[in-house]
Amino acid sequence: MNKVVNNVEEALEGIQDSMTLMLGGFGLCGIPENSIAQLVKLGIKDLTCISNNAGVDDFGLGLLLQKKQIRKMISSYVGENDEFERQMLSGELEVDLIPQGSLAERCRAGGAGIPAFYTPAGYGTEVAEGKEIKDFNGKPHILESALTADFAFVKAWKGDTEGNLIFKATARNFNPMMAMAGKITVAEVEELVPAGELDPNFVHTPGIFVQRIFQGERYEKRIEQRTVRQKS
Amino acid sequence: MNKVVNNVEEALEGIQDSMTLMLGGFGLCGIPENSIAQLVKLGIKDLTCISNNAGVDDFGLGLLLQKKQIRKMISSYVGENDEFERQMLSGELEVDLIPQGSLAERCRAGGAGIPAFYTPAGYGTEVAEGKEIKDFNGKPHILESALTADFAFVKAWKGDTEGNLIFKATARNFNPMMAMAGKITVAEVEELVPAGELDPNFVHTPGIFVQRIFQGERYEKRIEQRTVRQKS
Amino acid sequence: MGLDKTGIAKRIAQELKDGWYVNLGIGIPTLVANFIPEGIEVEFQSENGILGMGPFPFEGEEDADLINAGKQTVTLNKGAVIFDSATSFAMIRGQHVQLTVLGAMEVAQNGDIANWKIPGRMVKGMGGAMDLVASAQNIIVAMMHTNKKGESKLLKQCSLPLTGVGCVTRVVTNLAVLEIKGGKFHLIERAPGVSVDEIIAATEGEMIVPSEVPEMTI
Amino acid sequence: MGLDKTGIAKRIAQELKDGWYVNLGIGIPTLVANFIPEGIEVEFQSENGILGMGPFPFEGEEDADLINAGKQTVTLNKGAVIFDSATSFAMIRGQHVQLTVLGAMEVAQNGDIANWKIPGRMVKGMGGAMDLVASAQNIIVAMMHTNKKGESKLLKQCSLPLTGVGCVTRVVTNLAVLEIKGGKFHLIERAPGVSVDEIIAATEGEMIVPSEVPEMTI
Repeated sequence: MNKVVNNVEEALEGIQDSMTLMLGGFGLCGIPENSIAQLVKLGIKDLTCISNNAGVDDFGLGLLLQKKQIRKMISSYVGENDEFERQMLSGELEVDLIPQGSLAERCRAGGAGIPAFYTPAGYGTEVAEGKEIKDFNGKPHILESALTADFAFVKAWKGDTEGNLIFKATARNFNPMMAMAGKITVAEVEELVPAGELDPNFVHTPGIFVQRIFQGERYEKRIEQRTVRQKS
Repeated sequence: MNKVVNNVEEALEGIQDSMTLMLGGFGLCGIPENSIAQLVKLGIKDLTCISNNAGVDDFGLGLLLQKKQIRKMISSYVGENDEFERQMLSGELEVDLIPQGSLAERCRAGGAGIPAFYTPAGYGTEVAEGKEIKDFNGKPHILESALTADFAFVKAWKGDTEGNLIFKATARNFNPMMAMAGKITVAEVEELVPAGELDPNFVHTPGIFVQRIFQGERYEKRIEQRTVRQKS
Repeated sequence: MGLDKTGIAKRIAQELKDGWYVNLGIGIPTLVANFIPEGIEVEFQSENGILGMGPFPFEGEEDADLINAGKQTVTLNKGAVIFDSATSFAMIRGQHVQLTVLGAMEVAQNGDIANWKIPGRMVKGMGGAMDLVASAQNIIVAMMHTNKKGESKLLKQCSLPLTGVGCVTRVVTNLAVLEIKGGKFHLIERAPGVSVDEIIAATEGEMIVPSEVPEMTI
Repeated sequence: MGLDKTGIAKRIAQELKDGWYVNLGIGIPTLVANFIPEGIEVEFQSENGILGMGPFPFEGEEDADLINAGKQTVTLNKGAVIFDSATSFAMIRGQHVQLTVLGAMEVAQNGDIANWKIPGRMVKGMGGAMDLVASAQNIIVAMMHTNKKGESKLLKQCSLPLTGVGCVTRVVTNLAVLEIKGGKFHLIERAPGVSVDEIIAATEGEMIVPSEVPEMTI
């Protein structure tokens, strides 16, 4: 089942203003750099973006924020971004903050056909406002609903022509769940290989969750906090 | 964090009558053969066993059924077992049949701290009796609760001293979710390797879910339906 | 009368569309894999954890660790992938599998299906059937039109405990292809050599019969 | 007055037990990893997907694809494992992580914690903190006893929006170690050179003070 498209332009065909997008990555680690660049180029706007973070001012989702293409962010943590702060405080940008574990599970649920589940996270906080509460084993839990997206953009280390993906180290993060939850899931990979090259036992995301795949032209892989120690 | 125990006797220490056990495997594929043999040897009884299937008359969970050690089975499919049928029809054995996908998800939920979730599976059938029903997107779903166990027995291909596991082919099946859901999870492996030998990127079950690990003495790996084709 | 099991499988194979992921149940549905139309690529999902399931292994190459949902030894096609049971049913429940083909004991004109339990008889369990029928967009039932006693299996209402409600979209039997919509069976095609009257006689449920009912081409 | 941040981290490290999986928050908690007591083995979980997180890499060996939850470049210890965010929070929510250490702006005597939001100020988000505090059995808060204005951060009731309710089990500050039970702070130890009166003066919430309060040994 060949999922390969020729380039990022083809990969994003059909994307429109006002759509809901998911974007994999944690901080700047494992983000779909090529797809984000193309979103900027296309200039589509009024987007709802579901992403754990919002990039930094001049990289990642920050690039879309600079161009005011995002109407609403659904994230768990949005620090490190001045333009984000400005738009949020001025009311230009709507922000829905979600506990990180609930965000991950809500994406998985969206892909797995589970419309809602109970979690203890956020009980007794403003996150629980307006949500159903139910006790299990004497402990209150809140009902959280599934998240899905018109397009999900994920970034993998290697992928094959069938759309099977493997991720490298912590660049995995939210990518596998978001791949499950996209109506159209676009995977960009550092290396595209023929079907049969990936060991079937060690694929992280089965190709059934991926509709389009392409090899990214260029990965900057910017490091947010370069922390090192000296050789003694 | 060394999880290695010397043998199957040590691995099952503390197990008692009337406990709830989970046992990985699909049919006879990927079942914890050595742990089952030890359960038979210990002769503990009144067990509640959560397992997708119930083995065959003379292998797998069938061995526990022969010795009348099981009081209740929680499974999705229990064919291929005459003794099971006899005990069930005579009322000696209690049986709770659960849709396979709900069984898998309920085990995962048990391990993931999700006390309940909604699924469409079983709506309008006797599986839904007594369960909460709720519509999502115009479609009715039923609320299913998490499953956990006093002991979970899983079987992996390779494991390291930290309890990290990898499975081979379809012997994976229910093992990863059941590993998550055991208060004490015992992993038996075909090959036990030192920490650091498994690629951190390609571990199926992180060692945090495993409390005890040992290398099984012997694997029969019986085939239930040997289907082949001729070389033309 | 009409098609044999292989014929039913061949007819169902014509329903396959390029790019579909397909789950085939045990029995007649399994045979469908042998008749994929030319020029079409589909991938088979086995709910115990395979996508891209291949044919049976050559003799001597069976692997006890590689079986399908029917517990038969199988192989993997190029590009196949293995996953756990939770992920497998995430695919199914999340509607990533485009077509499910399964057998049935009864199908009702509203799309209800019964295929797992006969009261008073040993119950083997529903396996993955309830998840499959509750989730899939396209559900084709492959079965004989009547049971061993000659009674219709296409009913006004199921008499056996249900597996799923209002979910079956098509039925392919030894006699006919029927679509289910608006709470009725719709006769689409008849098996070679089978008359419309024979199908009407074998169908208990309400059935819309067009003036012209083409014969299947197998 | 009392301990510095390193001192707080050292004292918290004494709470570690052999065989524990531990999640350390950003700031003072991160420092705890440097002071694991001899003869004890613990493993650090980073909620972006690492178990067995190691020290920072040597200069020139940083890998942009290998970071911790604070977005810092890190390494993996032998036997480490990588997983996705859903699995990571399955570990946390499922109580497989034995200890969470995190910072706070306020802690109340009933165990409530506030550490993510100040009304009127830019909100960065709760990240994984709400999942962690709602799930962990042992939650130790590492913080200064008072804020920059000298006001107590150990309160009768939190004034800021909550991160979690009734969840904190211990607080280690620059002045003291306190346990929370029965809706009150219990003074367990005082920092070297800090008097019980100083701790009482800096604590707004109700606090049970035993007749003898031992000094920490760091």
